[in-house]
Amino acid sequence: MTLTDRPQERPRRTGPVVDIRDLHISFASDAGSVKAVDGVSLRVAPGEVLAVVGESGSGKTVTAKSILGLLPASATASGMVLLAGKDGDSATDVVAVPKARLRELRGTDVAMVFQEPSTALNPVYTVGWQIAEGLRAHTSMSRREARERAVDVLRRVGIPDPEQRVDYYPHQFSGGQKQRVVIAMALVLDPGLIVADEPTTALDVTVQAEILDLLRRCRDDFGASILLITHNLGVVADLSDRVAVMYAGEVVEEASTAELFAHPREEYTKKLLAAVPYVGQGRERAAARATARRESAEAGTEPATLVEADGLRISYPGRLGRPAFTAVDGVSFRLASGEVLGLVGESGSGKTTIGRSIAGLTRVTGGSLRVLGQEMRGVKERTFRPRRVDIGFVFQDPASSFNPLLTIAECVAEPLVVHGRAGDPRAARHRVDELLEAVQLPRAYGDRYPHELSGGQRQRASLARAIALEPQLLIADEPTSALDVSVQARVLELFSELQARLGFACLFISHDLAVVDLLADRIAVLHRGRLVEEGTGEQVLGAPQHAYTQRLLASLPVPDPVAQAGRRAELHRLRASEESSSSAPR
Amino acid sequence: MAATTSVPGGAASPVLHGRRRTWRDLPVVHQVRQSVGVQRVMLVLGLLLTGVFVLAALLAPLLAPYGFAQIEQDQVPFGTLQAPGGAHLLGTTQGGYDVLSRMLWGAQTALETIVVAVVLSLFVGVALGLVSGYLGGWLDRVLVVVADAVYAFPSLLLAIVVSIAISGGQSSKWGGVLAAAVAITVVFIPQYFRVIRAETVRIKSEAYVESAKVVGASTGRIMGRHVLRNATRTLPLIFTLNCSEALLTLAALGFLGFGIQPTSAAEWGYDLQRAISDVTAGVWWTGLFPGLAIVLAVLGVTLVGESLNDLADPRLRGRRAVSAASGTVAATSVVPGGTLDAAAGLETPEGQTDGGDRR
Amino acid sequence: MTLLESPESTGATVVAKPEGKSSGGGGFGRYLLVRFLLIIPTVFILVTMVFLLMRTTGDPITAAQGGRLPPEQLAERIHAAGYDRPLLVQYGDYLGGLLHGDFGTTISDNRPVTQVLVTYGAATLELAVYGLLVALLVGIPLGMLSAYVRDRWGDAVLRVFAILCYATPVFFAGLLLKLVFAIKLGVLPVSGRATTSTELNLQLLEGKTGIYLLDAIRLGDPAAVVDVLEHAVLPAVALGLLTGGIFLRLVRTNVIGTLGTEYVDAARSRGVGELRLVRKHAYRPALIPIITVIGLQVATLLGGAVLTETTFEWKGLGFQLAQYLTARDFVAVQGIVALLAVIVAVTNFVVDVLAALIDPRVRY
Amino acid sequence: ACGGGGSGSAGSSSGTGGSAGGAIVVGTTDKITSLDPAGSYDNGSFAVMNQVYPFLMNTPYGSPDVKPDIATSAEFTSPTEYTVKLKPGLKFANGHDLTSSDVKFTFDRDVKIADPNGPSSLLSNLDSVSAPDATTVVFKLKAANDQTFAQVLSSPAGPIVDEEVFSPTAVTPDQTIVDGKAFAGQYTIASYDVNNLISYKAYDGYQGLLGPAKTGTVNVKYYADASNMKLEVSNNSIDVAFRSLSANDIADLRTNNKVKVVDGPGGEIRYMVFNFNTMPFGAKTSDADPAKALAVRQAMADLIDRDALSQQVYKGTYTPLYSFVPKGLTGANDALKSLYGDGTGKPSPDKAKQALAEAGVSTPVDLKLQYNTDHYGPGSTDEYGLIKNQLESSGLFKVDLQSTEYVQYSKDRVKDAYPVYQLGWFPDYSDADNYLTPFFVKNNFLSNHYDSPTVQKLIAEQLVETDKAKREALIGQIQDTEAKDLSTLPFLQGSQVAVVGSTVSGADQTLDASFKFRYAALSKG
Ligand SMILES: Nc1ncnc2c1ncn2[C@@H]1O[C@H](COP(=O)(O)OP(=O)(O)OP(=O)(O)O)[C@@H](O)[C@H]1O
Ligand SMILES: Nc1ncnc2c1ncn2[C@@H]1O[C@H](COP(=O)(O)OP(=O)(O)OP(=O)(O)O)[C@@H](O)[C@H]1O
Ligand SMILES: [Mg+2]
Ligand SMILES: [Mg+2]
Ligand code: NI
Repeated sequence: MTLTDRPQERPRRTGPVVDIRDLHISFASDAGSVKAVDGVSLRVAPGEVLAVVGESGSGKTVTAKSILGLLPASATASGMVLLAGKDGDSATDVVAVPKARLRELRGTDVAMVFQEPSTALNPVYTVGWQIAEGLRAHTSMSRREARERAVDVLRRVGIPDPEQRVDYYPHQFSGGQKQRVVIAMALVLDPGLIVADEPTTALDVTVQAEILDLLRRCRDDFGASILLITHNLGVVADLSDRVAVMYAGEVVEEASTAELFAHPREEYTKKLLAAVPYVGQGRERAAARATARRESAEAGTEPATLVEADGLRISYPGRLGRPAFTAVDGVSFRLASGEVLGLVGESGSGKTTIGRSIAGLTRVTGGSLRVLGQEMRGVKERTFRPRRVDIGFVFQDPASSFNPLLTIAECVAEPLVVHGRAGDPRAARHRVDELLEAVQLPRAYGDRYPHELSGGQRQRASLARAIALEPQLLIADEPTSALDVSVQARVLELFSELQARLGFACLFISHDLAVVDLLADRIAVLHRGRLVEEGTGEQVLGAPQHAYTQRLLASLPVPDPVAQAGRRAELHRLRASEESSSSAPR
Repeated sequence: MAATTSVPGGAASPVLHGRRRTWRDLPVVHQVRQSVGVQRVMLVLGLLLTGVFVLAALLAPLLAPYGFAQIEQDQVPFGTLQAPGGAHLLGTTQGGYDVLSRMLWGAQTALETIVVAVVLSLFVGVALGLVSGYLGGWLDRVLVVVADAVYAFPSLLLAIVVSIAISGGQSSKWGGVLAAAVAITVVFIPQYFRVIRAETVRIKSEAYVESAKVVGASTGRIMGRHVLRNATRTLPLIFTLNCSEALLTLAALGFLGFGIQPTSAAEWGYDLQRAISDVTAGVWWTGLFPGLAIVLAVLGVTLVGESLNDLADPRLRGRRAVSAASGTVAATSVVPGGTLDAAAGLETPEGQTDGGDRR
Repeated sequence: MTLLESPESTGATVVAKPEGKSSGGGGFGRYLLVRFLLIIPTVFILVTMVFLLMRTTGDPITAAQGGRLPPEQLAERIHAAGYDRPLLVQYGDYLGGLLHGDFGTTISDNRPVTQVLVTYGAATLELAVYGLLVALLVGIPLGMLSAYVRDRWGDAVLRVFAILCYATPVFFAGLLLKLVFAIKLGVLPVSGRATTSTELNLQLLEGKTGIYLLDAIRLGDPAAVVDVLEHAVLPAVALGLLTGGIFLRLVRTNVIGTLGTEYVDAARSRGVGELRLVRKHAYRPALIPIITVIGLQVATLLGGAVLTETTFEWKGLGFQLAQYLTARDFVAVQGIVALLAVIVAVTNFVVDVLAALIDPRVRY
Repeated sequence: ACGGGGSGSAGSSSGTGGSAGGAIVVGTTDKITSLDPAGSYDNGSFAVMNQVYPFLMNTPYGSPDVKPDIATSAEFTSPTEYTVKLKPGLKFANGHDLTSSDVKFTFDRDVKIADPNGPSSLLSNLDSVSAPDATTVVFKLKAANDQTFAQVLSSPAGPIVDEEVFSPTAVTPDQTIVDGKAFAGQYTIASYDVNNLISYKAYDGYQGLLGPAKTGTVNVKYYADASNMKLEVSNNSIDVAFRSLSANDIADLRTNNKVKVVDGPGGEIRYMVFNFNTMPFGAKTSDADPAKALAVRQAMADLIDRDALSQQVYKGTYTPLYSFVPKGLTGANDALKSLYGDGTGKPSPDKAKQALAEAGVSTPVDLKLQYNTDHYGPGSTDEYGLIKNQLESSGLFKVDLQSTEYVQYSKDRVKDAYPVYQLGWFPDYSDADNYLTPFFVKNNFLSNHYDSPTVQKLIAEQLVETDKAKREALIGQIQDTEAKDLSTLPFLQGSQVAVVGSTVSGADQTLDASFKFRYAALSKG
């Protein structure tokens, strides 16, 4: 990964690249007008990375978009967004500028990197064409020249074989490469400021680490300033120079990164920092639980095995004669009653597939999987249905796991009604109320519809539904990944409380090592459908054996700038050794 | 965690936010209030035209000065091809019928046909689509191929063949209406089938259906309680759009002579067809009015359907402009300064921040 | 099947996107093959349906001679023709014939069905192409314009125009067009495909295609070409506007849809101009669902052709079908239906392939 | 028996009709089933055959009665032998000789093929044909002295075809016939696009009764929609428009000075049929009573206002008909005029009331009246709307008017589904018998269970009556008897209307009681 350096002709800048002054933005919505940004002031100095963090919906994206004048028609803005020109002296107020001028600014003075690389690329044009579009919009470059520039910029962001890849369509790139392409598009006109809105949220930690490196190079080698929006404090610690914390449309705190992490001033910031899980957090608790289990085992109550996978293989049939795709390949593990097994791995490694197969939602195609004594390979739904009483399932996305037309109470009552514990939802209401209270939701919320609850509340209701029948086994598929850190912390806490109280065994699926560490007794690491490592949190996270686990662990940014700098070095070392031993992972 | 959230309430009728329902939340009223600017004008125009059409249909017996097959009053014939004016506001036809009366009665026939046709196809199509989509298997494959075949076939031709097949001996008004309606039904069933099936297949893999499955609910229960109601949310839109198509098909059948006879009921397509030779002879009123009636009725219904469609789709819905500093800051998911130890349940609903309006 | 065509509702016909990262080269070819083979059951189903429907509606002999012959003689003739045999036997016969490529001979005018199909098919094809041309010329630019000026008055006018196009029955539109252009202004012919003299000349042309424009060009007589084109204007407009209105709406909705996507926002953030955004960045991705739906519109177009052909004396398949239906000439009707079904199925197939070709995600 | 291999070039020059001066363009809404006489039995096909095929017997311009056409004589040489002598030296347009062998071939194949769409039923009285020499044909008949046989030879069963072109066992495709130039009538077909455009060229080898064609080229355009034809004739895009113009169109065209409207007598009649089993008080009803049933029929006959129907619905394109045989045919009378209504042809509610009262029928009588919409023109609807009105306004009837699509209608009506219903009739040939035998003999095509020995006897008698005057008297007698029985109620007779450009002449000549429209009579300029 070498850079073909190009001489930087950008004049020395003195003033801020962008200077936002008392920005107010409101939206017209179905429910009247909504204020998204309420008097925000921010500045980004040349060559600086400013991170903006905050809750979901706190106005980060809206603020960022206003810098490019990309607000939708339903938005109205007031205040000033002064954007420095490329030449360094003239600054334009984006809020007041006419459309034509706005078009000139975009791409040259400020560029944007979007969160989801697969949606930010037009699927029907080659990436070369799309990069050239930016050039064509601003210069009268010939087709060939534009192409050369595209190849050049692709090379600079680390796309291998850019001469060929320039004619590829977006779907021919991997997720990380797509994000590189998106960054290349932002870089091609050498903008003074790059606005990156959650540029790594859609990516795996390992890929995220690479993209963060790239962004760092954007600043270091290209001299661009970066406005980085994220909710991941690890990313903040890794990349940013300064941090602004937003809450409810306002900036509540602004400080240098080191300062903020070391001495958060605002209560909100403190809570936010405290809510971030980190590896090692759960060690104590896991140890305590292990001891308890050992004791009970000595007392003669050997825990029953609830789930036992032996050489489990799951293939998805290929469409129209394409070969079947094997998502899970020869996985063996065991889950005893009362135990929490964490399953981690990057996207697509087969975590969900395993969870679903245990719940009887996906067919087992090879090996053996016994769930509550029932062999799942070739099992009929009719045979398995009675055992469902003992299985609970918590889905990743709390919003979509509730039937939008039923009230929360009706949803929670569903298992009770189905298994004959109550005649109808009304009859089950008493038990539902108890359940809601158990997950710390007021009874009255039972009468609400799912979309009238917040994400965290919904996930709690989802939990209530899963434990309604007091199952022996709970499968939780990334139950918090759709939630904010603070809400996530709350749900996780509740989760472990309930687990302690009800003693169900749990398969906890997550891509976040820190989260798994917090909850699990044992951790299993999945890599491309294979189980590469399994052990207690201490074993797996403390002294990872497998190279993949090591890299996974090293890629995870920690919310501490100092520690993170060290980890980064470690990661580079790891990567270098891996590169020399094998070819690139993808 | 990517943008895989397909919005469960996204393109749907307004599920109200748990607040007390008032007249403002009634289906159409809600949309009128929701719409702004051009969209509102179009919706209201559509509603007006549709309203006039429906009223004319319902009140035809009261509004129409004469019967649809009446050619004389008190032993005095109306006379054929009388110009508009006098006793016959819109003139009379070649057969000596009163044009205005036939227009009004024609609305009734049209409405009846639409209702019968759309209701019939709705039930059959929805049931088939649901079963086929949910159960899958060979039944699904067969039904899909059949539906696709029928769907791909020119609907008017199919309607003609079917109407011939079932019109045998049917000449009473209801016989005619039924024949036309069934013909239209055959054409529409595949449409409903496809829509419902597609929805069902989508919903089938939604987390809430899977969660019902995990809970152990029976197939029947899942289909009835979870899939059906969610799959049919888009139906009102299809319904309005199909209404206009039913109208046109009926008129076309009438025009081609496979429709309802004037002595059984008034039908615009038939009248228009009969009027063609009038028009070339300089008699404009016999053709213009039924033609306009068709156009306006279809225009009205389609406008309503399209507007509803736009309003239900957040991408297409227009919104009123607001001033920069107006509105309240939407509460986010946490209480300031109290993230972790906020009393349970005090969290404020966050609306759509994480369900997302986006697709 | 007209206004409804939002891409979501096209369900099963939407091109299957290969999933995951596995991209077998043979996958697409196989997909095409399966898709192509699906034409057979489609046609088979329709033909069977029409066969059954038609037999329940009466026989051609009663249709032709019912007002003339005593019941016994009628029954005799029906028996002689074999129309009183069990349905299944007749169906077997019919299928047997089909398998041998024998579509039979029309009952009501004693012509080989294949000849009927070729002669009238050419006429319908010509009309449909004109109609499609008008529809595309009206629908696509105006649809883009409408999306561009969305929610402003221009948009409203265009949309109402689109609905009016769709809401006006072809026969009413035809009537108005004739009244204005043929009768009041007298600039265009009333009906038919050419004037008598041109038609006679075309008839005597060696190896005629039946597509008058081609034939007229081959005839080498500019006057004939003009004559043929003049006759095509009103039918093409009447038919084209019908589908044009639908296209307009379709293009508008889909372009607005893609305009709201992040990649258009991304292009905008790079300074691409609004007009170019609509014309390039939003339009091309929107084209995929549009093309799929346009394929389905062929059915509507053919349905509209029945009315257009009848209104304008354009002697094509649709026109002929209506005649054969009244005559209960099921041999002819089945033949025409089979052909129409094949046309529709093949168009949909071609459209799927086209959509696949436009969509690079499917191609690889 | 056919000599000649030389292909005559008569009328075969493929003149590119074009705007060749003098060519006449005729518009029609006919439909052709087949050019082969053995394969068609309908007006549209017959209209073409009349131009291009020779007949043994034909109707001269202006008369309903038949004379030898390409024959020199035709007569009964014995009660069951009808002998026709052909003119010598006849040729088809393709040069083949037209001899008695062709004639024998023609009729033999008609009978043999017996195509479902063919006219073989008209030849039911034919036993065999023989051709003793090249110009003599002998028809052997089953029933003696069949007075309609000469007419049959001019009917759709009559066109003579070329045995070298036509298949003896199957209906011959149109294109084969056209390509084979198997024509020997006034015209040959120069170019043929079925049901769209036919170009006729005069055939100079025709030596028959009707004489040579006045115009060398006639192009016939086929329309599906009469209003399109009307528009084109009204601006002289076509020279002649014939058949199925709506009453309105004709009324409108009468005011157009670019065209002339030419009327002639028509053979089409419109009538109501009573089903003797199921009509009110019919034989199979619960209150069966022949006298009451007759009273109902009489009352209806009293109430029908033919003038109103003719004027209001048809603007005079149909005229009142007061008998079973239409005016213009030999033997027709006005049997119904004096018997019913006020005696002058006007309706009389009082008489109707009286008739019902005398039979003891309680009023209003519930009447189910059925009509058809798609076979007898859209005017049917208005026609029966008005009839319903006429019947009801007297207060004597309560009419339940219903309509059914034609094919179903044809099936239902013979199954006694309709007590009283509409029909129309277009003759096979212009002989009075064609309006009697099909309707009033036992097992007639109406299947209305009417069974009158008297009428049947009279019909049988007239059929073999060789004395013309006596036969006419018999026909009159049948009409009078039938007028009392009223098994059908005729009320309108169609007239033939042709609309021609102001410079076109000759239409009036051919619009005669033969009901054959011959293009050869037309000329332009
Ligand atoms: N197009 C819009 N119409 C109406 N309201 C909007 C629109 N876009 C954003 N909002 C509202 O503005 C507020 C701020 O949204 P914004 O997208 O900036 O949040 P965010 O901080 O980026 O959150 P996240 O971390 O979830 O991306 C939210 O309440 C949101 O609901
Ligand atoms: N229904 C399916 N048909 C075909 N392939 C599938 C299907 N579902 C998942 N896969 C494939 O199986 C593999 C494993 O998927 P799975 O959903 O188990 O991954 P995961 O570890 O849960 O990833 P993530 O973190 O993204 O949720 C992926 O490559 C995926 O593309
Ligand atoms: Mg955001
Ligand atoms: Mg997953
Ligand atoms: Ni809502």
